[in-house]
Formats: sequence, C-alpha cells, structure tokens
Amino acid sequence: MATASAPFAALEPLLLRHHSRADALIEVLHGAQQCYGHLSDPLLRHVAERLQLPLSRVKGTASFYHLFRFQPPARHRCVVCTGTACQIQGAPALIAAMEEDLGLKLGARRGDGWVSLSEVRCLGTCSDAPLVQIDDSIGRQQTVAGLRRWLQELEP
Amino acid sequence: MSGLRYCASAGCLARGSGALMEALNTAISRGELGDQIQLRPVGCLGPCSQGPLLALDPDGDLYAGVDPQDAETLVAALARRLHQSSDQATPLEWAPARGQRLDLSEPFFQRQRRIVLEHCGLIDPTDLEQAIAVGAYGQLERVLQGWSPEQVVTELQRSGLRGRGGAGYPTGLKWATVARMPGARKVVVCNADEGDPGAFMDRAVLEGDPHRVLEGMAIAAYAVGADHGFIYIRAEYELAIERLRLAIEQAVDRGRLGAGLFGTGFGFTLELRVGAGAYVCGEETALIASIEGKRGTPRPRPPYPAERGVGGRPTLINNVETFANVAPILREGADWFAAIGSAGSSGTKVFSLTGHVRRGGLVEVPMGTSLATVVLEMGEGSPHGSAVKAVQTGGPSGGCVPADQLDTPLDYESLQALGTIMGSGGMVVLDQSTDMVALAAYFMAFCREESCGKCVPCRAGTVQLHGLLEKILAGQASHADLDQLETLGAMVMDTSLCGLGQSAPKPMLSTLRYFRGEYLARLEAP
Amino acid sequence: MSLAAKLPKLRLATVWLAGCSGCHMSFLDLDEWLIELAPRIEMVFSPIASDTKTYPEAVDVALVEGGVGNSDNLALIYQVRQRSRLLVSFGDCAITANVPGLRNPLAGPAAVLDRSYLELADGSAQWPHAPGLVPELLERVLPVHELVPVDLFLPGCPPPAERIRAVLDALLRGEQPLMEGPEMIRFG
Amino acid sequence: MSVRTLRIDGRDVASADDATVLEAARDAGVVIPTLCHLEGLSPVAACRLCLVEIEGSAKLQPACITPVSEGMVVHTATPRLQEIRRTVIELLFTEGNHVCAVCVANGHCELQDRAVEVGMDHARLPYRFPDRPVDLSHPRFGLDHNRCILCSRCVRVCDEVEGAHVWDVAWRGEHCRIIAGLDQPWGAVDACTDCGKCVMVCPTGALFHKGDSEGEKHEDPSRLAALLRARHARQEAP
Repeated sequence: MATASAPFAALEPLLLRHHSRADALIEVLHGAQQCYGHLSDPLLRHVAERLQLPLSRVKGTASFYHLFRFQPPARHRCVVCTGTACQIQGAPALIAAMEEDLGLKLGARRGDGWVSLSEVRCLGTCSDAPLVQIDDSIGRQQTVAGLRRWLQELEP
Repeated sequence: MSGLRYCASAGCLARGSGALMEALNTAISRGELGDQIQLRPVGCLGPCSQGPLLALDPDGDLYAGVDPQDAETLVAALARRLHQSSDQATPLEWAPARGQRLDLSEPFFQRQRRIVLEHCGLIDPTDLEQAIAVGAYGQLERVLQGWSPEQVVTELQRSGLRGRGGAGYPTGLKWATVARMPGARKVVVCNADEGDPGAFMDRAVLEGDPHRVLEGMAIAAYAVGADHGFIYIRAEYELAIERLRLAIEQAVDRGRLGAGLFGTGFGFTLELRVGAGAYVCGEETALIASIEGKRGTPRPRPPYPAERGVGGRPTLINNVETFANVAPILREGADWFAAIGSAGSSGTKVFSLTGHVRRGGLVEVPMGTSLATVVLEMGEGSPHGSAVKAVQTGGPSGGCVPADQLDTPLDYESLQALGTIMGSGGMVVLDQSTDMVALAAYFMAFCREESCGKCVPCRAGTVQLHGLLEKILAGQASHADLDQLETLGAMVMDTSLCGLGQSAPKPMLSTLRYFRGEYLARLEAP
Repeated sequence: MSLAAKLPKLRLATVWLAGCSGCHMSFLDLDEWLIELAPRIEMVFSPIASDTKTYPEAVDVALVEGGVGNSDNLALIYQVRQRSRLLVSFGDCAITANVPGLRNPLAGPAAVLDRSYLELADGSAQWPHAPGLVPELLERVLPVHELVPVDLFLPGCPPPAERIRAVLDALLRGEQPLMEGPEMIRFG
Repeated sequence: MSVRTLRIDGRDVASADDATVLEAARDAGVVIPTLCHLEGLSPVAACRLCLVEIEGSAKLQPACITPVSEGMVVHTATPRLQEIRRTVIELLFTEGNHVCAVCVANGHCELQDRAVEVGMDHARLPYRFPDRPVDLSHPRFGLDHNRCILCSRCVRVCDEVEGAHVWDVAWRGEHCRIIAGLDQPWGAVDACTDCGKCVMVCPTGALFHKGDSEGEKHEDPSRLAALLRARHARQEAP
C-alpha cells in the first residue's frame, strides 16, 4: 500500500475508487493529468504498475486521445474553436493572426513554456461563433483585431 | 410570487448569465420583497444567439440580451407589481435598457414542439426535487411496479422511435435484440460523445434536464435485463459532466438509482466515463473499447454490441436524445408518439441551428418539418442581406442541402436521398459567402485528424483525399485529379472498417453533387 | 536483307535524370542482343550511346531513368515529354523516386545540402554554389509521372536486362508490352 | 462439427461450419490476398485486402473474419475488388518510405509480393515521403518505421503468443506508430524477451535481424502456425 510520502500519492484515492481495475485506465489518466499537470514517463510507469498493465498499452492508449499531454502545459493556453460554425465564420483568419502574433504554428508550444496554440473541434456554443478560449476565458464572436488586443494583454 | 429563470447552460454562461444572476441576487436581497421573487438557474431556453436569456413567471415572457445593469430596474418593477396587486396577470411595466422582450408568437417559438426539451428551461437542473415535481422517475416507478420488461420493449417498438445519434436504427428493435440475449449482467450505455462540430443538442439536454436521461437509461436497463450502465461523455463538456455527476449522486441518494428500486428487486448502477478527445469514440465499438480503458479503435461487426459489448457482455447503446424520449413515450403512450412527426420518422428532433443564420439556437420540431421552416422561418434566414446557399446537416458524416431543395422534410429517408443524413442534429446554415470546396476540405481535414489509424483506406485514404482537395484549392489540380478524388472517395466509403471512414467522403461528394462548378472553376486549364 | 532492316527504324532515346545510371548499365547487360537491336533502332539521344547534347524532335520511344531532382532534370523532362511519342519510366527511381527520394523526408534542399556538405564533410565544408553551372535542387525528388504523363512503367532497381528486352521487343513489334507478374513489375 | 456448402468464384466448396470465408477459399485453392491476417493470431480485419463480395450483402466483407454460411455465394476477384486491392497497396506504398531496392526484405516481402499480384506498376497517388525514424537500440534486432505498414502482427504475436506485450500501437491516424514500452528505444524495454517472434511475423522489412543487409531477411511467418500447432499438440498429449 502506498503511503503519503510515496510517489504520486495523490492518485491513490482514485485508484482505490476504481479498485485498480484496468478498464479504469482513461479515468485514472484524467486524474493523473489533473494532479500532476501532464503525463510524465514516471507517472505513466506508476499507472501501469498499479493497474497491472503493459507499459506500451498505457502509452498506446494515452497517446490515442487528444486531451492527454506528455509535457507540461504552457502558462497560457490559446485554443481556437474550429467547429463548423466557427470555421465558416472566421476561425481560419483567427488562427492565422495568432500564428503570426505568437510566432507559433497551430498545435505548437513555445519553447520557453509561455504559450501554446491549439484547436478544439467545437466547444458546443456555436451561436457565438467564432470562439477563442485563452486559459479559462472564452472570447465570443471574436474578431482578428479584438483577438490581437487580447493577446497583447497576456502576462509574460 | 414571481419567478425568474435564467439560462445557466454553457452558451448563456459564456454570454454573462453568471454576472446577471449575481446582479439579480444582489438586487433581490436588497429589496423588501426578496422572499417573493424566486431566482433559479435553468437549462437552455432556445434562442442561444440572443443570450443571456431570462424568463419571467408567471408571465412566461422571455427576455434576450439582458445586462446585469438591468437587474435593479427589473427587481424594482417586480416589487412594484407584487406590491400593487395580488393579480400577477398584470403585465410587467419594464423593459431592459439594452436587450429586448422576445415576441413568443414568432415562428422560432411557435413552430417548436418540445418533448425532449419539455422541462429544459423550466427546472433547475441541479435540483432533483424540481425534476421530481415535474414527473422525473415517475415512469420508471410505474414501469417497475406494473409492467413486464417485454411490455416496455413492445411499447417502444410501437412508438416508432429511431436512434437520434444519426443512423436512425429502430430503438425498440435494438432493445428487443439485447433483451433476447442470454445472461443476467447486461449493460446499458448512453452515448453522450457528441462530437459533430456545430452540434450541441445533447449538451443542452444534459445541462438542462439530466435526470430525464438517467430515467430513460434505467427504464432501458429494466427492459433489456441490465444491471449496470455507463454514460460516455466528451471531456469538452465540463458543465454537463458536473451536472451529470451531481444528478447521479442525487438519484442514488433518493433511491432512484441503485439496488432495489421502488421496493422491487430491480437495481441499476451507473458510472460516468469521460472521453479524452477522440471523435471516433462516437462509433459504438470504439466507444466500448474506450469504456474498457483502451484505444478507441472500432472493431468489425458482427459481433454487434448487443451480442458482445462492454466487458464481453450484451450491451445496449443509445444516444442522449433517444433516452430522453423514453419517459414521455411511456407517459403519453406509443400511439401518441407515433402520431407526431412523419411516417417512418415519428416524434420530434432537436436541432442546433447555427452558422449564417439570423436567429440561432436550439430548436425541437416534429419530424417532417421542412428545412425551409427551420432555417428560413424559425431562423429567419441569413443575416447581413445575404441569402442562404446551403444547409449542412450530419457534420463530417453528412452533406449539404442546396437552397433550392430546402422544402425537403426533415426525416431520415428524405435527407438520405439528398446524399446527407439526419445525423445527431447539427444544422449549419451557409450563406453565399461560403466556399464549398474549402468546406469539403475542412471536413476532410477533420476526418483525417480523427481517423483512428487502424484500417488502411481511412488512415491513408483521408490523407490523400485531403491532399487532393488542398491541391484543388490551390488551383494546381487537373481534371485527372478531380477524377481521382471521386474514385478514391468512393473506394474509401466502400472499404473502410467503420462509419467514420465509410462516411468521410460524404461532405465532399455532396458538395461535388450540388456545387460542382466551384470545383471546376479551380482546375487548371487542360 | 533481313526483314527488320526494311521497317522504319525506331527513334530511341535514353535519358538519365536523378538516378545512379544502373538502369543504363542493365541496358548494356543486354549484351549480344544489343547487336540485334542496333539495326532496328536509331539511337537519337543517350548518355551511353550518343554525343548529342540537345534532346531531338520526333523521338519514338524515350526510356527515362531517374527521378526529377533538380532544375536541369525538370527542364529536360518537359522537353522529353513534348518531343517523344512514348515515354517510358525506366526503373524504380523514375517510378517511385527510390533512392534519390530518400532525401525527401528531410525538410527541403537546405537541409539536404547542410547534411551532405556541412555535417558530413571531412574538410572545407561549404555548399556547392555555381549559378548556371550547378543546377538547383528541387524541393523534393519526384517520380516522373507526378510531373508529366507517362505511357509505360518499367520497374526494377535496376530492371533486369530480360525485362528491358521483353519491353523493347514488344515495342519494336508495335505491340503494347504486357506488364504483369513478378518477371515484369517487381520493384527493387 | 457440421459442414457448410457455399460457392466461391463459381466453385462449390464444402467447409467446416466454424470456418471463415478466407479459410474456406484457401482450402478450395482460391487465393485471397491478405496482409494483416496471419494464422495463429487474432484477426483485426484492418488492411482490407481480403474484402470480398457476398451476394445479398450490399457491403464488402473481410474474408478473414466473415464466417461461412450455408448457400453463401462469394466473389473474390471481381474487377471492382481488384481495383480496390490495387488502391490499398498504393495507399500503403505512398504513406511510408518503401524503397525496395535498399530493403532487407527485398525479394522476400509480402508487401512487395502483393504489389506484383495486384498489378501495381506504379502508384497513381502521390508519395508522402514521411520523416520516420529507425530504432537500432536492441542488440539483435532493428525497427525501421519507414517500412512499417501497421499490420499490428508484431503487437499481437508479442501479446498473444509470447505474452510480453512489448509492442503496442500509439498515437492516431496518419501519426500511428508501433511503440515499445513507453515509446522508448526497443533495447531499453525490460519486458522484451529477445524471442524474435515479432521479426518472424513482420510481413515487410520493418522488423529485421541486425546484420542482415539488402535482400537478406528470409523470414517465414507461417512458422508461427506450425509453432502453435506443435505447442497445442504437446499440451493435448496425455
């Protein structure tokens, strides 16, 4: 039994709730990422051991899903919605502006960990298209000019 | 007594209904008649493009675009009316400074028929007592105490309900198949992995009336002989997840889920499984793999989930809206339901109306309603003086209906005949400014990215198809490239392992069918 | 006089683009059959059998070895297509880009030149640069048919001499060679 | 066990009732091309080469997993199927870097053989030229991702036969890749028993013995079935 000082102890309650069952792998990965920010190799190894799964099965599964990260998240996360409603109402121009202003390609993260740029396929609030999410705030009916101002306000 | 219902669904929250709620709360607590003004959060009220939305009881009025600064005057007006007379039928003398009172006699409201959404927007989705007050779990209780499982299945079959996730498979038949499978430990799964971009029907149902879905699942479990269930929901729907978790907890505490329900021997437990960003997990066998904690790759059918599903057990999978239809069907009877909608497609369908449309949001209409009614009358057409060019339905698995065919009735077969599908209910209006080749390339990029990579035609074929579309967009393609696009598209449809690949070329083939000129105009001179 | 001599001679060209010349060597492996071939053709352009530097007009059959990898290759292949009745992609490089195409996963000519002339250099590392003399590398080495229409594909690295002979034999008879089975279309 | 009679390409065929269309066809001497399928491993029906037409079914069915049924009428080599197979092979050739001329499996490669069988004299689709690595960290074996067609035979043999589960498929779609352990260098994965079964069943030159050069990989994947039969016989023996 892991003790409080054991590595990744914060994961214990979740593992316990799922009785360390293999079919809870994705739930456990969600929890692990929430606790530790990203899925590092030692963390994945720990999950594999506790669920008694092969390492490649754990990494193979985790890497299948877009939402799992294998490196620490950037301090600011810029996400452009590219759902159909956003796409036809200006998402491509927003992406182009962000790529230019941040000096980043879509899907990339700045080397210094300041900011990352990614897309999401529909946030589900299409009446406000096009949408951009930066960290926890959502910008509705975003314009390129408004977005550029918003980017300038990002803390370094 | 006056009631204020504010929309606390993701759309209106993003438009500031949280701030509005706080301002109203402050104003109410400051006023003298605070105890007589009840403020509560509710699910989607409909015209999302005009949020934040606020409904007033008992008047039934609906206000759009209400600003927090309006809170003071609104509460003052309510207090005045409460003070002046006990007759709450007196029209309220108030108008928001910025927003407006909506005219409920307009087609957007009048053309709707709310069955799935009947309580959405009326009750506080975080309050089980309110749900019970309007009948939640009443049908479960009635069924458990007087019906045999076979009777339930028969009733569903007679209702003509078909799967609302997209394919339109008869729900009763699906239930009957699982019910016939041997074994006592079957599984019921609710597919809440609403992945089509531009679709948010299920999100609204889960955020606005989660108990209705839980009740539908429990009734299904009783009918097919299952004791356990999963709700598989996409991770992007944080609010819906939160509300579902709460709803499950509440239902367990109140004896609506769990062992020995309503004093019978029937028990049903429910687990929430959160996806992690994979569109293909909307496919049944991929969804099962994901619930089992594996890569969400589809497998060939047969065996169908009804025979071998989660953990090898017979499994019933229906989508959110399908389960949400179950309680009203049992309450009002199969005949009542079958009389709504059109022949072959009974009941209503919820659509999320978005894109280049003047009034967008969530609408529920009887099946068979024409696209023109929904898009032109209810949605009031395209804004900024532009005209509707086409309507995209069915997301990446669907296609476009051109403007001259908008009289098409919304039912499974009519849409299929046009080369698209009903899908889960995403309806994206496209105006004259839309580049149809770019739209096709957009959907192909989507499928390319969401392909699980297991079978060759989908993994490599979508990449090649996307490359060809990009080449056409860049003006570098020849007629031979266009031929190749069509040939390869047909090949990918015919040979892919699952629905994702089998339908990936559809948006492209549909735009080729109706807007071929836009492709030809971009080809290099021969 | 033999019958062959009475027929109009086939105007044959062989072209060498981005390839190792192995296909041409395999052509030479036809050995004594070349002597039979000689009276039936007129070799109008070839790195191994002709001094002509400009690609001539009205070529009947052009065997093109190699992928299209630089500006010279590109100019030549357009000319070949324009001036030849039957263009044969001769060997794997012309058909798949093959070994020259191994550079394609690298991100463009700069990366290729860096790797070849700087990183792997023993001494005096520098890019070759002589405008007008050293042709510029294209972004990628491409199979011939991705640039111009090709009439016949003759795979192999190199195509064995018998395969070349079977194709030429058929062409000389005015027939379309039957390209199927391991003897005729195996890559590698 | 009872017998089913069916018609395959105009031939009457009798087969065991638990046989697949592929097995029934092979018993009758009808060759249906396959790549991901290998006797002894669970079927995945992923490569789609063995799709066949079955009368009365609108959809094409993969022969490797479709059970035979009484009176079934199967067509295995219609022009439509042949065109599909050629396209499948072209898709595989263009998505990786299959340079036969410098491949260890040249001349002994199932992909190369299939290309000949489907009549692929060139790829009508453009080559992708992906940038893929080679893993030479294992002391005895190598993995060249350029030549991997993601048939997953290695994943299955390691999991189902050897029981080590060193391999799995990671990532998604066009980015799918075979990984060892936590996407580590193969040589760094403790779970590997160095048994070499993955190399044995690999249909191309993706997995190979170090030291083999061009054309020197001579594996016979059908040895797996023989091995499993021998193992089974031993277990059944009194």
